[in-house]
Amino acid sequence: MSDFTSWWSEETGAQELNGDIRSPASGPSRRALLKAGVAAAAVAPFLMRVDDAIAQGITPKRGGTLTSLLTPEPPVLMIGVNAQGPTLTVVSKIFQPLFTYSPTLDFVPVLAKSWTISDDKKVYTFRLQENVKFHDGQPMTADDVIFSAMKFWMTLSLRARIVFARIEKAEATDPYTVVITLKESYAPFMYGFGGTGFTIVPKHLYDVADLRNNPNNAKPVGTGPFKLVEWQRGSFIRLRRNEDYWKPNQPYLDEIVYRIVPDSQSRAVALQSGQVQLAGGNDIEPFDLPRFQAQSNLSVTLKGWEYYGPLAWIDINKRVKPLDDVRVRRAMSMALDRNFILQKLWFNSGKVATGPMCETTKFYDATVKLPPFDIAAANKLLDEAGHKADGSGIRFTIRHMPLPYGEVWTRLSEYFRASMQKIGINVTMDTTDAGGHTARMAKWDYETSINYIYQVGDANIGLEQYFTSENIRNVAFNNVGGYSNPRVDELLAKSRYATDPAERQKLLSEFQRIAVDDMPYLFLIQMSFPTYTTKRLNNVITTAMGISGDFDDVFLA
Amino acid sequence: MKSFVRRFPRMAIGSAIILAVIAMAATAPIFFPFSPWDMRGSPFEPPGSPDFLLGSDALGRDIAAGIAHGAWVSLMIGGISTMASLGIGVSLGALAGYVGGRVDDAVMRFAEFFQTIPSFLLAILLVAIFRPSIFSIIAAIALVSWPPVARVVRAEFLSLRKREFVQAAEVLGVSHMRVVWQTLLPNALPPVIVLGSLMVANAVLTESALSFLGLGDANWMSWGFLVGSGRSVIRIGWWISVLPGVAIFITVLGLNLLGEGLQTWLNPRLSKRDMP
Amino acid sequence: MTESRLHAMPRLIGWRVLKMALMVLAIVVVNFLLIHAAPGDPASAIAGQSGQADAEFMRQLREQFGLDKPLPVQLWIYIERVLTFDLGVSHRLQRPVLTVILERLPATLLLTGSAFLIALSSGIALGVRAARKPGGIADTVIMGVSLFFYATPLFLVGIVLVLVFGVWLNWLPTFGMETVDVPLHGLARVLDVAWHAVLPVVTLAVFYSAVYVRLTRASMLEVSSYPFVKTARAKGATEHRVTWVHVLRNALLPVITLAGIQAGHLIGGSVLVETVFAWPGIGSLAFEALIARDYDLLLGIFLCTSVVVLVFNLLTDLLYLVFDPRVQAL
Amino acid sequence: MAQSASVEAGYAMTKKLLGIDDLSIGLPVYADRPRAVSKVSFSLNEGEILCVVGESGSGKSMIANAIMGLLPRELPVLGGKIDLQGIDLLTQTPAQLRSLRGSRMGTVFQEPMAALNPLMRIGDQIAEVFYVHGLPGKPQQIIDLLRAVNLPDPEALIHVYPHMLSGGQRQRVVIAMAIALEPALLIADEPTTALDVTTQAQILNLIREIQRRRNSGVLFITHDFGVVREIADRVIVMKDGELVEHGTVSDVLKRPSHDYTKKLLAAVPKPNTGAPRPRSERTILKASHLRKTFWRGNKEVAALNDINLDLRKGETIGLVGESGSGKSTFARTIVNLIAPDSGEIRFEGTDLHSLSRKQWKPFRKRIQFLFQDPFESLDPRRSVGDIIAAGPMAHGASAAEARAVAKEKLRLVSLDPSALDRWPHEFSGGQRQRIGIARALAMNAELLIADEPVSALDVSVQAQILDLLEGLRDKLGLSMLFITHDMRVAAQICDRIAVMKLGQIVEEAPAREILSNPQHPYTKTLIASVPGLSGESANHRTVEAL
Repeated sequence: MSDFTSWWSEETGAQELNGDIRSPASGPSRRALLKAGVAAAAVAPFLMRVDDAIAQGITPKRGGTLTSLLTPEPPVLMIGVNAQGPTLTVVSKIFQPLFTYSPTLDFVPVLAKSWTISDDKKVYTFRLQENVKFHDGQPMTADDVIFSAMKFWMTLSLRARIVFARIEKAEATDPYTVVITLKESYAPFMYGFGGTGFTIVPKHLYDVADLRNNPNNAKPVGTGPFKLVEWQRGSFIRLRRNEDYWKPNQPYLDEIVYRIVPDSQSRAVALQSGQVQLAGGNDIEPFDLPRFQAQSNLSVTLKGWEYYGPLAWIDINKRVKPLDDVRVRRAMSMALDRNFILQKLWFNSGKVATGPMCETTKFYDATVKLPPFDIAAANKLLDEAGHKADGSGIRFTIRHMPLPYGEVWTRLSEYFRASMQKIGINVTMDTTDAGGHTARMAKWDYETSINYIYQVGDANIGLEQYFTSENIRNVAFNNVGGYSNPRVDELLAKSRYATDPAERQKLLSEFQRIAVDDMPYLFLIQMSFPTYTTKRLNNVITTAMGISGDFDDVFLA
Repeated sequence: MKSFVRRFPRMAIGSAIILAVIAMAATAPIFFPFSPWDMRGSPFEPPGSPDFLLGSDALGRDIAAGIAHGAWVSLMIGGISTMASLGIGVSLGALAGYVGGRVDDAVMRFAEFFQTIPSFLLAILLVAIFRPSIFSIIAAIALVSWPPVARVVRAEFLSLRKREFVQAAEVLGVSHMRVVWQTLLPNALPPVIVLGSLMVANAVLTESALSFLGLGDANWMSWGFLVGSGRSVIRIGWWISVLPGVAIFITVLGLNLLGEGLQTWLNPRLSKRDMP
Repeated sequence: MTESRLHAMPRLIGWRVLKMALMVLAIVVVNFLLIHAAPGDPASAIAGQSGQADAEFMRQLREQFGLDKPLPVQLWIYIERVLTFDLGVSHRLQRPVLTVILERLPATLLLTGSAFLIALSSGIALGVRAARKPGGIADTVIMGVSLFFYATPLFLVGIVLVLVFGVWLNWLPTFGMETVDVPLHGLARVLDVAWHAVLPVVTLAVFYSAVYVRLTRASMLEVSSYPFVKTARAKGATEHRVTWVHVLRNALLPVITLAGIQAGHLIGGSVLVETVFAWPGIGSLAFEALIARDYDLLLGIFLCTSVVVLVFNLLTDLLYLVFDPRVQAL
Repeated sequence: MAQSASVEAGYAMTKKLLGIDDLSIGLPVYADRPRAVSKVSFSLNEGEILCVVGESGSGKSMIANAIMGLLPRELPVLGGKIDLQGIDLLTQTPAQLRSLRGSRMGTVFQEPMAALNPLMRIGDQIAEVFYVHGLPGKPQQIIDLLRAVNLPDPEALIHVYPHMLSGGQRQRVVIAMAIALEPALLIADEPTTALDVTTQAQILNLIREIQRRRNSGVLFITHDFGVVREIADRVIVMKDGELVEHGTVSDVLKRPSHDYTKKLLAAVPKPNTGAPRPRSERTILKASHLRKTFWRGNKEVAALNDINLDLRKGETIGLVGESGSGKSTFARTIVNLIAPDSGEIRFEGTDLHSLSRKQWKPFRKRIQFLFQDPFESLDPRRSVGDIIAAGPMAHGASAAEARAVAKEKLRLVSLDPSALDRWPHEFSGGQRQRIGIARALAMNAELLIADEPVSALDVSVQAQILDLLEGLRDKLGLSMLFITHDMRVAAQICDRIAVMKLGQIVEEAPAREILSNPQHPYTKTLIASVPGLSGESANHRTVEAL
């Protein structure tokens, strides 16, 4: 039942930065492309996906209902008010961003036709699509964009507040042009200003005092290809085609129905029996992956998690002896067979971790390597550190708080315990439920636990709060383990403002090396949640947002 | 012995099952001299494979070892929680039934209170509050299962107090404590013993349901844990859930048979008629 | 004489309702304290869900939920609100607790109600059949099967039923309460819901059916030995009449009592069943609320389930009152 | 049949209704004898009342059940013949038997309190007799029936549930059902045993009256020779499943041929005809203005309504009354099992009522209690030795001392000391009552409150226990308050008799005076109701019956 599995979330704290985000195509070529109108070449593969399909002989077909799964049920279907994964999966069909990200984390225009960035990386000028209407018929204009950025997101989203606080001013030079001026250059700005992290809400409905309790939260009004028509709590959510969608003839689907099925077995049954055509995120337990891979009417992909970049690690409270000893942490890391974890627990959905960053995250350094799996060496290291085994072969005992988000995480904790046993570390389990887990992490009331974090493209948005000493505080999803290395603080601070990609690479490479040396966390695997679709379903995963895309080109063949 | 088996077949079968489970628990360290958490081979080996008599689970742990070691935990949880709730129930029930009046009223309201809140929900809440551990599980089960005991004991006490042999003790000048201990309790006990055997069964079931919901103690291998952990992979390895489930079933069955047997054994009026 | 007894009913019910109200109040207070004793609060749960937190954010959340006030004050505010039938707002769902519960309650009542009725009717019928000839073939089979279900964990029954009927045979839907791909109306919808209800209801019903079979049988045998049964036979009444008119009606009294007590159990059992079958009821909602530390929602659920249990107890007592002329009070 | 031919000769004019020939009924393997009923033969004529007399376990009720075809499965008919108006009942199919029950043969059982379905209205239960035999059963018929059994306000009664009726009223309803279809044979199985004596008299009259009116045959089963005298035309006596004697009522009562019959008749309690014992001057127990009120539902019941009683040293006062008269409440008030609302109970001058539990303790030794039910009053889970030793040990005796006392007291009540280590269930009713007496006397009590100590015993055992009590009283100089519902028992053992009714003592006088010259109307009714004393035989009752 513990299918209160992993709420992946896109909200993750971020600090300042300056400079711009480099798309691979930088300099004049990029500007030329943008001037050419709707982002042509750089993003062409992703805009031409329909044509792709046509090229393959499949013509997009109008009509049909897509039934999907959703786990767990979102508490509320309003962007910004809630940032859990399932919420985003649904509201991303209703609300749209200015731009989104390609699988290589390049930028793909959505409501912004094009944009330019000033040379000092401080002024961002967005040109908007002109025929976009909200679901209530009102046109979307620059005012809505400015309201969304400066009021809506600033009020509701912690992360947006951190990123958008860099904005000095936002102006509408005409109804379809927005000019954003930053106080100073901030390197990851574009990674906080797109995708599901910044979508446009209607000013005319939300320009009121209490955004969180706005009555319109119950009936979200966006610009997206689908509208919310029915939500039976605990049962299903029904979205229906937006007939006035700004892309002609799109979307193709008539309806999307999200079924809420709290039991993982029941979800697997639903997928297998064809009662649903799409499952992703935490819908299907990893155990079921091989079975579904073998099933001929389904296709399974691991793509679509490039932006979120989930990384699982074992969190260590560095205040607890002997976990404060880096040799102990290294030994623990060496005792873990990450390939076993990946193959036997996650059934190869992902890759083993090599350091604090995922391969898809910007400035990942492939030369950084974790110490290899080696029980003997780990034992030797512990001996050297002075932790001798007693008569029953136990060096010391630590507590471990499993992540209460589902079976596989429990298995991981059991694997951790069994592995630690092999190097003479006795692990006692300290189970708690999800509500208690966060609270105890925040209170530093743990010795070891498991967590997984989203890197959202850039280390300065997704990672730094877990590593810098200014984030050692009694708040969960920060540096609760008490890791402190002045050099890391310095590297991450510099990287925030560095404008030159090469310089950032240098800074972040060093950060990755230190993170592996200090081993504040035992990095385990780079996860990606498989997405299961019936073969009839096309164009589901086309961006780095995966199933949190807008689905305006998804169709049932 | 033979005639006992013939006269009380249920009790004989029930006791045999329970003795077998106890024996299994006791011999677990001999037949499986390793931790049931040890990963001893490849995952998802079906029952009957060379390394694993009853198959292995998702981490390559031995199901047979899990069932054998888990027997001890399940029985311990069942036994201790039943003892505890019998303790609470008997004392409160005896107090209410013997003292009567306002004390009786207060105790009965208290019991009613516990019976009004859905007991399984309350157990979930208690375990979550005290953090899932073997102690909180035992405490939660004990706390939600004492009211029936208190009711039974109270009813027995009330009816016994009217019985002439109890009044005789009173007239002889026997002290309150002696009346309660020597006269009332021994006579009130048979239904409590029957109830107790059923409560052990219930506790085993409740523990497994809690583990199933992820509220078990991860330091102790229990049957409920096995069933719960195997559920998500039931299609890859049905045996991981089903075999421990069968163990639970057999134990609960044994306890029920034992309870029914005790009932007929301790109640001569039923024993003639109810015997199949 | 009889009439005056039934005339007194409104007054009796009045008293009972007052007692129930006091009981509910006690439940509210105790649950409130229990729930607040749990580690973690809604703010930390929200932070956990959204994977983000800072001190200011947490403070704002706590202020918003009134968690910054001392516990007795919070309790007092809560009781005041409950007295005006305001159960507060679920912080997680952003909606009034009462609305959420009333939305989910029908599903649970449908599930538990039909399971209860099926369990009761089948349990009584089989119990009567088994008691007809103790030790006979029918008795042995019925008691054997009922013991089997009595001893099998509820969730295991559920899982096996899903596997057999949902997966291998693919006869029945295994989750949800209705087909939503194609919206249905009227009779078609009723049938659809009934179709979806088969497995969860059966899962929940078999256990309780086993309980009622055993109780009915024992009670039938007990009552059969009462002198009035002999009187009925001496009148020349047929065995059929003796069984159904004389024995059964009296044997049902303890069954009614037990059924009343079991209302709470049923709702507890529905947590498991609703989870396994994705039944959108109050049991699974309670579990979600607990995980999410959704205090107001959780308290509201405990309150409502307690009220349901109390109302059910009242109904069975009323039934008893109507059924058994000897009962004078509630 | 041949055997009874001579007896029947005198009744040749009347038609034979029921013939039982060589009837044997088996017992389960674990029973103490192979047959419940062994080769019993007798017959019953129309318009005749035949009494079957015997003590418990004699098999008398089995015969009734065999006739009705209602024997439990484990008691099979092993052989013989039962003939009802030419129909061989033992060869009838269940359905045929069913149609005979109620129509040809009606039955009245012993337990009137439980004989009616508590969930059905009286009218419906009577109507059912008609219904199951395919007859309409009009309301008027039912009302007439209720009237025929002398029930008041039958129009209202048909809507009433059984629990609202008294035992006597319920028994009348059962009789009404039994006679509804005017069966030729009425079987009455101890119909009055559970009833008060005045009610018993009424019911006996009613049965007699109905039998005469309809000329039906009645098979009347009883253990009480008083009842036999009252109602029987002919008598058969059963012992251990065998028929030991039969004859006309006057033959059997006046000239019993079998030893067992003689023994039974001798055991019937008789008034003490010896010289009255002198009354001591010393009062040992004095109750004054004792009151106690109970709440039954929302009705107030005065169990004790200003009770005054003066018991002298060495004296035995019999407290006689019907159920609900408050006599047991009074007994329990004396030993503080029930606290009175007001009034005084002085034991040798000390007011017991005002004592604390601790202050009471010394008096526990001196005042003891003897309970009614020998099967209820001994803790089934303690050995006999422990039961008797409990008193001395509660008052400080060591286990060994207490055991010695227990041994001695067992001898006193004529039980073997080996009983010490045995369990209550190993003893018969009479033996258990002896154990109860030993327990009460273990601390050398001076005052014994005996609450119906012989009512639950068979008549022969009853006589033994009464003899024992009498002997002990004289030997130990006991004072006794003897509570009983049976005037005959009181007359045998008591010096004085107090008659209680509705919480009051209506009359108190020396035993002889009360019997020969009752003053209070209620006392008169009570004495007139004693079975075997009423009707035409009442004139010579003191000589013969008592």
